[in-house]
Amino acid sequence: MCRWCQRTRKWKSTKCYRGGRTMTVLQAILIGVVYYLGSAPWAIGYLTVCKPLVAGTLVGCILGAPAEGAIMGATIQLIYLGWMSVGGSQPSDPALAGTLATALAIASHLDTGVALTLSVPLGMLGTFVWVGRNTFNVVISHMADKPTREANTRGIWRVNVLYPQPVLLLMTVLPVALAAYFGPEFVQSALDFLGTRVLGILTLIGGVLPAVGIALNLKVIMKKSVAPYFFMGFFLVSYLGMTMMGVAAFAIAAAALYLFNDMQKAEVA
Amino acid sequence: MCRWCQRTRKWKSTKCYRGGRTMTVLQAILIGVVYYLGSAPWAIGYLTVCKPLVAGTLVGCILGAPAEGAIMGATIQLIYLGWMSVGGSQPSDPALAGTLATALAIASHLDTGVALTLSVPLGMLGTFVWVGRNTFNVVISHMADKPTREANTRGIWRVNVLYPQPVLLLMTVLPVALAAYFGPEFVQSALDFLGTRVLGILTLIGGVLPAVGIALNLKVIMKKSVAPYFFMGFFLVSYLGMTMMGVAAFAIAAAALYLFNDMQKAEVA
Amino acid sequence: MCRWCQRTRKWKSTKCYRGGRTMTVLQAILIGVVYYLGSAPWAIGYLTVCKPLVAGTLVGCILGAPAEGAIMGATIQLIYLGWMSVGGSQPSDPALAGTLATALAIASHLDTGVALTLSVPLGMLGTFVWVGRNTFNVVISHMADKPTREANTRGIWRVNVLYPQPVLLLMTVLPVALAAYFGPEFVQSALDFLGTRVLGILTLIGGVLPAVGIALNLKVIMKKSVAPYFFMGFFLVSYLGMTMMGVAAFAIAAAALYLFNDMQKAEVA
Amino acid sequence: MAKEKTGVVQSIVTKKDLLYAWFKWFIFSHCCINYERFESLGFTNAISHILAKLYPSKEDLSEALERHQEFFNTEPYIGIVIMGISVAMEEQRAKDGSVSGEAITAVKTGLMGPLAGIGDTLNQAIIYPILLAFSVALVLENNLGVAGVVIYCVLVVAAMAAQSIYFVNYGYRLGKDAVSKILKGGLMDRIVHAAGIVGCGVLGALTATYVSLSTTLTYGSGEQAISLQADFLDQLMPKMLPLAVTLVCFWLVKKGKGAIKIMGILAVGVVALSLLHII
Amino acid sequence: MAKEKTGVVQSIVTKKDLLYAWFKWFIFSHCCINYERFESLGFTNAISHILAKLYPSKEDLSEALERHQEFFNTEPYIGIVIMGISVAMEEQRAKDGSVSGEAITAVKTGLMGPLAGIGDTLNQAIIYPILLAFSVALVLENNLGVAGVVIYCVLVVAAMAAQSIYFVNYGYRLGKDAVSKILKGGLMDRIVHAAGIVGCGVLGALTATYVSLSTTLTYGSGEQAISLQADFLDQLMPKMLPLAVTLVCFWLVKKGKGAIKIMGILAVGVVALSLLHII
Amino acid sequence: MAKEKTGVVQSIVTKKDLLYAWFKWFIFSHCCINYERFESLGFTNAISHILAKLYPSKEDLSEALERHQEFFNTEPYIGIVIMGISVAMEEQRAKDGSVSGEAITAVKTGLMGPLAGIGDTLNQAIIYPILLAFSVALVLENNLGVAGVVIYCVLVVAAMAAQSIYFVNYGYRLGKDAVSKILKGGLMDRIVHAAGIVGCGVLGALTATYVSLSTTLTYGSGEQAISLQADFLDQLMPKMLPLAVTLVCFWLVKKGKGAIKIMGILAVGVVALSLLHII
Ligand SMILES: OC[C@H]1O[C@H](O)[C@@H](O)[C@@H](O)[C@@H]1O
Ligand SMILES: OC[C@H]1O[C@H](O)[C@@H](O)[C@@H](O)[C@@H]1O
Ligand SMILES: OC[C@H]1O[C@H](O)[C@@H](O)[C@@H](O)[C@@H]1O
Repeated sequence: MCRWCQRTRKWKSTKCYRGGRTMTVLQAILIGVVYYLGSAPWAIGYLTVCKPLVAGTLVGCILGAPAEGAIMGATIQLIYLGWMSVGGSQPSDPALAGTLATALAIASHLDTGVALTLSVPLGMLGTFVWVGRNTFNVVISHMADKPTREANTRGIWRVNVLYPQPVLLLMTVLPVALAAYFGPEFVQSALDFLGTRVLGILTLIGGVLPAVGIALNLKVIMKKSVAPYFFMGFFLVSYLGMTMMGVAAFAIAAAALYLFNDMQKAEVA
Repeated sequence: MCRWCQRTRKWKSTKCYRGGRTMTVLQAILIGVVYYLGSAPWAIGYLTVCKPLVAGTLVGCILGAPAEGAIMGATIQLIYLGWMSVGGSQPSDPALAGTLATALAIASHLDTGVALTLSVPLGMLGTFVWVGRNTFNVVISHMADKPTREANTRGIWRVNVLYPQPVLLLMTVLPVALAAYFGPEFVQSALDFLGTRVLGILTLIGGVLPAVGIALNLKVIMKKSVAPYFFMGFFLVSYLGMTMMGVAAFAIAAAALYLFNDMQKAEVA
Repeated sequence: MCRWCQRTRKWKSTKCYRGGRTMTVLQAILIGVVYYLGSAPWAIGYLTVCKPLVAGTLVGCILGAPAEGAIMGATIQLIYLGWMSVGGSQPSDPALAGTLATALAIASHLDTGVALTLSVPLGMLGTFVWVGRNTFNVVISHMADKPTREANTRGIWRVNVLYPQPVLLLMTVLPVALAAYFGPEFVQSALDFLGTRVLGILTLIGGVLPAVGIALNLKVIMKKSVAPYFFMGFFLVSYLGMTMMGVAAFAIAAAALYLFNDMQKAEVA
Repeated sequence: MAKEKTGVVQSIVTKKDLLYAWFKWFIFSHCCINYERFESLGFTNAISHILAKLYPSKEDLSEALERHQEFFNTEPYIGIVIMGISVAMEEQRAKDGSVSGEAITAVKTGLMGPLAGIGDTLNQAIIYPILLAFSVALVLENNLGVAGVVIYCVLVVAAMAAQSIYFVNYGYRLGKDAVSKILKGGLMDRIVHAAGIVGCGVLGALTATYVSLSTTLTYGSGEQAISLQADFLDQLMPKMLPLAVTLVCFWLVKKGKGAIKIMGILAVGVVALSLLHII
Repeated sequence: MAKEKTGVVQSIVTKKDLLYAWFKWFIFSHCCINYERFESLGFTNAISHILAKLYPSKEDLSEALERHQEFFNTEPYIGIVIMGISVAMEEQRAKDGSVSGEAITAVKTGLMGPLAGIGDTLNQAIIYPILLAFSVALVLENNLGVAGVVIYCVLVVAAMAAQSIYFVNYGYRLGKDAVSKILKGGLMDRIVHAAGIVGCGVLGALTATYVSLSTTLTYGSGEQAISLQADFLDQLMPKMLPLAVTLVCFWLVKKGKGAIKIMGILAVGVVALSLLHII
Repeated sequence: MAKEKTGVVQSIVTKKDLLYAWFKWFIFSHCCINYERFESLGFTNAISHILAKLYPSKEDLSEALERHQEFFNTEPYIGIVIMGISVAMEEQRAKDGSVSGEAITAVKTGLMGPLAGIGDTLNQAIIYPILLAFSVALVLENNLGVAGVVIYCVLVVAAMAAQSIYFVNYGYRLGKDAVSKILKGGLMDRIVHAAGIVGCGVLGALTATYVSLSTTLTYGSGEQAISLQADFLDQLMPKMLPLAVTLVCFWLVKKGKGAIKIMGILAVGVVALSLLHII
C-alpha cells in the first residue's frame, strides 16, 4: 500500500489509483470547469474560485477528497496571499495554480512539496490565459458597437455576458482537463520542456507586470498637482519601510487636510 | 536581629519595631497628611509631593529614616517616571503609591520588592480619590455662583481655596493613616479581598483613562481644518515609531510653515 | 632584506633605501607639487588630485611604485569617502592626507596601518592650509578692484588665476616637500610634539567646521517661509534615521507640490 | 454634506433600479474585460436599464450608451461609487439638460483612477489577504476543512456586496446633492483632487511594494564582491528599479501605447536582460 | 511682533497685578478642579483683583467674573499665556469697550486646547521625567539621599515658576500688541490654527503613546496560534484600539456626555470585556 | 516651459561665448576662493568676455563687472545654472535696459543658496562617493592599479563637465524664456521658493549627517552611569548638539560675523569645552 494512501485515508479519501489512470474523463473536465469559474467570468468567481483555497477545495470535492483539497488549496494559497490584480494586470494566475496543482497532488499522490513547487510555474503559465482573454475581448467588445447604435440594451447584455464565454471556455477547460487527465508526468514534461530558465524568466516578468496595471491607473490619475504624492507614497515605503496601510492612512490625512482647508478658503472667497 | 534592621542601620535607622506596632498614631496621621499634600490642594504639591520620590522621602523623615525613604521613593518613582495627567484624567495615583508603599516598607520591614509590588495596586486604588474629588468639586464649584453674582472676589477665593479642603482631607488623611497604622497585613488583606482579578481590571482601566483626558482636550481643539494633524501625529508614532518629542518637533515645523506662509499671503492680500 | 621590500617587489618596486635617505630632493619637490595640485588651484584638481586615491597614485608614480601608490591611496580614500566641502568649509584635508601619508609609506617602508594612522592627523593639519589660503585670498581678491574700475577684464583674469598661486605654492609645496624628504621620524616627532590631545581637539574642530559652511549657505537661503523645511530635513534624519538621499527625494516632492499647486493658483488668479 | 431629504424632488431612478444596476455590476463587471476599454461594457450593461428609463428617445439612449463605452476602469467594489454619481448626473441631464455629457465623462474619468488605487489597496491588499489568512488558518490549524473554505466565501462575498451596495447608494446621494455644486464652485474638482492625493499616494506605495525587479550584477567575486543592487542602487534609493519600470510603463501609456504592446515590450526587455545575466 | 514701547498708553494693569495673578494661579489653579468646569474657578480667582480694578461698577465686575467661570482647562505653566492675553483684552474692554466679552471667551476657548496639548507634552512628558530621572539617579546611584530630593523640588518649582511668569507676561504683551489686530485681520485665528496644528499633533502622539489597550483574543493554540492583536490589528494599524477608545471618548464628549459618565462607561466596558476574556 | 524657437530674436551671446564662460568657470571657479566674497571673482572672470561684448561702453562694463563681484557662492557644477540665467538677464539688460542690475543680483542671491545645498548633496554627498567607492574597489579588489584611478578621473571629470555644460545652457534658455515673466508674475519668486524648499531640506539633512559633536559628560560611574548624551539629549532630539552649533553659526553669520571669526570662535569654544572634559 502506498504511503500516500495511508496518509489520506485519515481524510476518508477515495480508493488509491496508484500506478493507473488517475481520474475519469468527467472528473478531468469538471476540474477544467473549476478553472473556468476561477477565471472570473462573473465577478464572484474572482472573489472565490479564483483563490487557490477555494479552487483546491472544489477540486478535492470532485476527486472525492474535499478535506484533502482544502488543505492543499490552503497551502498553495499561502504563496498567493498578497496576490493582486491592478489595472488589469496580473503578476501570475492563482486560479490555475490552485486548480491544477491540487488536482495533480490528489489524484497522483504527489508529495505536498512537489505540488507546491509545481504550482509556482503553473501560476506563471496562467498569465497567458489572462493576457489572451483580455486581448481577444478587445474584438468582442467592438461587437457592442452595433447594439449601441441601435440603442439595444439587450444586445449589449449579450455581448458583455455571453459572447466572451466560448473562447474562455476553450482556453481554460481544455488545457486543464488534458493536463489533469494525463497527470503530473505530462505536466512535468511540459515544464521540463520549458526548462527552469524559461520559468525563471516568467517569474521575472510576473514581477514587473504589475507596473503595467499601475501605469494604466496612473494615466488617469497623474496630474502635475497630485503627482508628487505618488512619489511621496513610494518614498515612504522605500526609504522608511512603511506598510501600504500606513501610506494610505497618511494619504487620507493629507487629502483631508487639503479638502477641509481648501474648501474653507473657497467658501470664504 | 532581623535582617532588615541590619541593612537599615547603615542609614542610621530608628529602633526596630519588629513584631509589634510599627508606628505611633501621630506618625500615621502625618503620613496621611503627606498624601493630602501630594493630592495637590496647591499646585506646588502637584509638582513635588505628588511624586513618589518626594512623598517617600517625607514619609521617611516622619519615620526617622529619611535616607531610606528617599531610596524607597526613588525606586517607586521609576514606575511612575512617565506618568502624566492629561485633561483632568489620571491613569493612576503616584502620590498614594509613593506615600503608603514607603510607609509600609520602612515601618514594617517589608522587602523592597514587596513594597514595589504593593505600590502598583495602591496607585490604581488612588484613582478613586482623584475621581471622587473631581466629582465632589462639581458641587463645590457651584457655591461660587452667589459670590459671582454679588461681585464678591473674596468669596470666590474662599470657595476656590478653602471649601474643597475638608472633604479632601477626609478622603486622603483618614484611609492612609489607618492603612499605615494597621500595617501591611491590613493593606495586604484589603488587596487580597479585591483579588488579582480586580487589580488587573483596575490596571486595564488605568490604561484607557488617559483617553478621557485626551478627548476632553480634543473637544476644544478639533476643528475639521486641524483634525488631520491629530491622525498624522498618531500615525507617526504608530506606523513609524517616532517619539513624542519627534512628533512635537515636526508639528511645530508644520505650524511654522502654515504661519509664515499664510501670514505672508494675508499681508499681500 | 626587509620584509617590506619583499612585499613591494611584487609591484616591481624600486630599490630599497632601507636605513638611508628615502628619496631625492626632486622627488620630494614633485610630491609637494602633487599636494599643490590637490589644493585645487584649478577646479579639476579639486575633482581629482584632491582625492587620496589620485594623490596617492601620483605620489606612487613619482617614487616609481605606481601600483603601490594606488593601493595606499585607495586605502586612505576609504577614510575620506564621505568627505565634503560645504560653503567653503572643510572638515579636514584629504589632499594632504593622501599625498604625505602615501609618500611616507612608500619611501620609508611604513606599515599600511601606521600610514593610515598618520593620515588622519595629517588631514587635520591640512585644514590650516585651507583656512590660511581662504584668508589670504581676501586680500588678493581686492586687487581686482582696480581692473574692475578700469573695465580691464584681462586684469581680472590675472588677479583671479595668477595672483593666488605664489602664496599657495609656498604653503603647499614647501612643507610637504620637507616632510617627505625628512621622512616619517620627522613627521612623527612633529605630531608627537602636538600630542594626541591636540590632535583629538583638531578632530573635534573638524567635526564642527561643516557647521560654518552650512551656516553660510543658510544665510542666503533661510527665509521664514522656507525655514521650517530646514528643520524638517534635520528631523527626518535625527528622528527617523533617513538618508540624505531620502530627504532630498522628499524635499523635491514637497517643492514640486508647492510649485505645481501654487503656480496653478497664480495662473487662475 | 447635508443630506437633502429625499422626496422633495421626485426621483425617476428608484432604489430598485439602483440595486439592479449594482447586481449587474457585481456579477458581470469583468465579463468582457479587455485591454482597450477595460470595464466600459460592464459599466454600460449595468446601468443600461436606467438609461433606457431616463431617455425614452432612441437617439438619446444610443448617445448615452455610447458615452459610457469610452475607456473605463476602476476597482469594482469601492469604485462603484462612480456609478452612483453618474446615474445621478444622467438623471439630472435627462430632466433638464443642465448637465452635459462631457461633465459626466469628466467625473467618471477623474474619479476612476483614484478609486482604483484606493480600492485596490483597501480590498485587494488588505481585506482579502486578511480574510484568506484567517480561513487558511482555519483549514491548516484547526482542521476545519471545507467549512473553513465556506466561511471565507461567505465572508468575502458578503463584505464586498455590502460595501458595493453602500457605495453605489452613497454615490447616488452624493451626486444628487452635489449636482448643482458640481457645475459651479468646483466642488467636484476638489473632491477629484483629494481622491487623487490618496490614489497617487497608494499607487506609489503599490509600486514599491508589488513591483519587483533587481539587478544581479556584481563586481569582483567572493566576500568582497560589490553588488550593484545592494551597494549602489539601494544606497541611492531602495526599490529604484521598480520605480523606473513603472515610470517607463507610464511614459509608454502616455505616448498612447496599448497595454498589450507595453506588456510585450516588458517581456522582451526582461528576456533580453535576463539572457545578458543583468537581472 | 514689534514690542510697543510701554508707557505710550497708560496701562491700568501693573506688573505687580500680573505677578499677583500669576501667584494665585501658580498656587491655587487646581484647588477646585472638577469634572464640570475644570480650572475655571482657579482662573477667575487668579485674575479677580485685576477685574475688580478694571470694572469699578458691581454689575460689570459680576459680569466679568461670570464670564471666566465658563468651562476652562489647560496646562497650567505654559497655558498661562492665555491669562496674559485675557487680561490685556479685559483691559482694552474696560477702557473703550472695543473688545466684546465673546471675543475674550473665544480666544480663551480657542487656545486652551492647543496649549494643553503642547504644555502637557513639553512639561509632563518631557521636562518632569528628565528632572525626576536625574534626581532618582542622584539618590540611587550617588547616595545623595534627601539632598537629591531637595534638588528635584528646587529645580522643578523654579523651572515652572520661571516658565509661567515668562508666559503670563508674554501673553499680556502679545494681547496688548495684537488686540487691534485680533479684532480685524484674523491674526488670532491664524495663531489659534497654528497652535491647533501642534496641539492636535501632540495629542495624536499622546494617544498612541499613553493610552493602552489590546485584545488577548487568539485563534488556535500553541506556537501556531493566531493572535488577533499581533497578527491582524497590528498589521492594519498598530495602536488601533487606543485610537478607537480615544475617538469613542471624543464622540461621547461631543455628544455632551460629562467626564464622569464617560469614565463610568469606560469602566463598565473594560470590566465587561475583561470578564469575557477579550482584553 | 515652452522652448522658444531660437533665432526669432537675434541673440548677441553665442553658444561659443557660453561654452567659453563655462570653461573658465569649470577650471578657475575656486582659484581665488576666499572668506569674503567666495567665488565672485571666479564668476566675474568667467563671464567677463560676455559682459565686454554686451557693454561696449567702458562705464557700463565696469558697472557690470562690479555687480558680479558682490558676494557669491554656490556649488560649481549644478549652481552654474545661475550663470546661464545671469547671462540671459545681462543680455536683455544690454538690449533694452528692461532688466535692472538689482534684479540680476536678486536672482543670483536667491538661487545660490538653494543650489549650493542641492548641488553639494547630489554631487559631493552622492555622486563622488559612489565613483570613488567604485574605483577604490577596482584598485583594492581587482588589482587594477593605476588604471582604476584613471577610470575614476575620467568618469568624474566627464560627469561634472557634462552636468555643468548642460546646466549653463539650461539656465540660459530658462533666463531667455522667463526673463519677461521674471519681471512680472513672480515666477522667479516661486522658483526661488521651490529651490529654497529643497535647499533648506537638504541643508537640514546635511547638518544632521555631517556636523558632529557630542558631550562626554556622565553622571555616576560604572554600568549604572548616566550619560548626558545618550540618556538625555538623544532622548530629546538625536543630533541636538550639531543642530545647536549650526544655529549658533547661523546666528553669528546673520550678525555679520565673517567666516574666519566664526571659525575662530568655534575653535576656541571646542578647545575650552574639550579641556573642561565636556566634549
Ligand atoms: O486597478 C483597478 C482594477 O483594474 C482592473 O479592472 C482589475 O485589475 C481590477 O482587479 C482592478 O481593481
Ligand atoms: O491637559 C490639560 C490639563 O488638564 C488638567 O487640568 C490636568 O490634567 C492638568 O494636568 C493638565 O495639564
Ligand atoms: O556649498 C557651496 C560651495 O561652497 C564653496 O564654494 C565650496 O565649499 C564648494 O565645495 C561648495 O560646493
